[in-house]
Amino acid sequence: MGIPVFQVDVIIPTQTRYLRLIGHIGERIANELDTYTGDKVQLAYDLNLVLTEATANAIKHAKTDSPKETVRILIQIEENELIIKVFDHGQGFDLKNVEPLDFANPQETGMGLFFIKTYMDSVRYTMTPEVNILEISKKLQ
Amino acid sequence: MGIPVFQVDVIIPTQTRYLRLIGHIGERIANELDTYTGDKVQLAYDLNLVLTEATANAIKHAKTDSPKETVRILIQIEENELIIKVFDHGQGFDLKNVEPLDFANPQETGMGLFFIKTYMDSVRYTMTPEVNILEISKKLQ
Amino acid sequence: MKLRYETKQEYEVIIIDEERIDAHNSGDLKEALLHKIEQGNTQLIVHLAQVRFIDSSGLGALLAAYKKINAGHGKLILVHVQAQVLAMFELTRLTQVFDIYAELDDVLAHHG
Amino acid sequence: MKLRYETKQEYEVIIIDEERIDAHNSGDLKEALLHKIEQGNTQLIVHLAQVRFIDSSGLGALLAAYKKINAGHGKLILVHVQAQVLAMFELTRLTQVFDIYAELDDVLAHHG
Ligand SMILES: Nc1ncnc2c1ncn2[C@@H]1O[C@H](COP(=O)(O)OP(=O)(O)O)[C@@H](O)[C@H]1O
Ligand SMILES: Nc1ncnc2c1ncn2[C@@H]1O[C@H](COP(=O)(O)OP(=O)(O)O)[C@@H](O)[C@H]1O
Repeated sequence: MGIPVFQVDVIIPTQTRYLRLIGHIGERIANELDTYTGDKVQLAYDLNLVLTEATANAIKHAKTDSPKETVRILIQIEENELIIKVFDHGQGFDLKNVEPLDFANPQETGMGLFFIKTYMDSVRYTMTPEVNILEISKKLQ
Repeated sequence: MGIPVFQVDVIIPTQTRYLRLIGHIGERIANELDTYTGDKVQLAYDLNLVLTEATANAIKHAKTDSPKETVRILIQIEENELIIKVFDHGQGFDLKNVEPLDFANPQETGMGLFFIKTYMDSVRYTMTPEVNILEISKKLQ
Repeated sequence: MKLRYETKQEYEVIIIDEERIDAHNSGDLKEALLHKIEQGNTQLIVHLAQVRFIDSSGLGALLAAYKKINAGHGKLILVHVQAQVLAMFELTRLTQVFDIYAELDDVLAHHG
Repeated sequence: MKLRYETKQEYEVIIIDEERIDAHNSGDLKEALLHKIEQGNTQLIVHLAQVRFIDSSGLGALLAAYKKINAGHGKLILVHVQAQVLAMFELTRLTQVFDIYAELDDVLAHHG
């Protein structure tokens, strides 16, 4: 665990209309990552995308569509690492069972986790009786 | 207490460079407030300003300038109300003792709380041994 | 989803008037494109100049339309794809699926 | 804080090349304006076309410069103030303190 610098913790209803808020927050956070030596405009796009994909999945697989059902998105920035945790209350899944993209035979679905894995450095999904957590991280140097 | 719709909870170091992140989050939140019947472009500006002023005060009056010292900004959106809570660890102050603006004799300081009071519906400051809370709210209809 | 339609030569042009395509509006996009195909249009151009951001569901919507129109030997062409959006087509190798042109005029000159 | 300087007739024009003035950069702005006054400039124009947002510390920085230049019988003029920024000058009645013009040319025509 590194030194925490700042964090943004968002709770939204399980409604896709909030995806753009989450994505925009990701873009804005990228602007503040002064230790990142790569292309910050690209990082802003990537964080927008990764947060959008991860949150969309949590919304899609939420247990109920009750207006009280929520998704929590926690973005933690440490000195050398950015960590995103998305908490869902759905049936969960096993990351190992997710099929890789079949480039020769493109499908309309299954690209979300591919983008997350491509743009970030590590992805982990943990299931507990109370909540499932998708944890994504990216080194910031 | 109304029905919570969504919330954004941010923790930043006591550094003014994070003010624009906080302000931008406020602008973005305004875009999602569909129950608000007023001018949303203006609301975006006002939330940007109010969050910037409240956070700047919490940073300015923080107890230490240790890099570990933080300010927490909690933005809660309920069906009919927006509530901002800014937590500081400074010496605190009494809202009643803050002088109103002297329009005839303008001063370089003291405009922050004036803007907060003008753009929002209620302002309260609570001191406890652990933390002080500036709580600001605005009706959303 | 804000869409505008124009007819140019044999092409039906669908102009996407949104900065962002994500799971909130990609369903609308897919429906609108499939509807155009069901109406008998076989030469569609999707104009993406406004689109700064697209997610996987947006790519999926375009792909669904491509598959349907391709099955009927029609064409789905993309124009004015912004750099960061194009990078996502490249990453998923959807650049090999779609005909992508810089400008509407390039399509009209080429196919016209 | 990104600032640019131009000389126009008897005026020293300070162009603020930032979208946002807040407590993070208002100290720099104040220092730069006071420095110009200390250098002997008595006719300052602050050009705010880029500024979409200003907070109380930004207003304070401009007011500090105004007070200093006014004490020496100089002038501080604001041009190209965006609507939402102008609303803050109005609310604090700082519109009664500053000379505010729409365009640089209006100042030059008026005072020139
Ligand atoms: N939060 C989640 N809860 C349950 N299943 C999930 C979740 N996220 C992803 N999955 C599973 O992983 C698969 C691949 O996800 P993804 O790559 O995002 O593509 P898509 O959502 O388009 O199918 C999904 O089809 C689903 O089975
Ligand atoms: N978080 C805070 N902690 C301690 N004092 C505060 C805080 N916020 C405001 N104040 C007090 O209220 C006064 C007025 O604040 P404000 O209107 O924001 O203007 P300014 O910060 O420019 O003085 C400050 O000068 C300060 O004494």
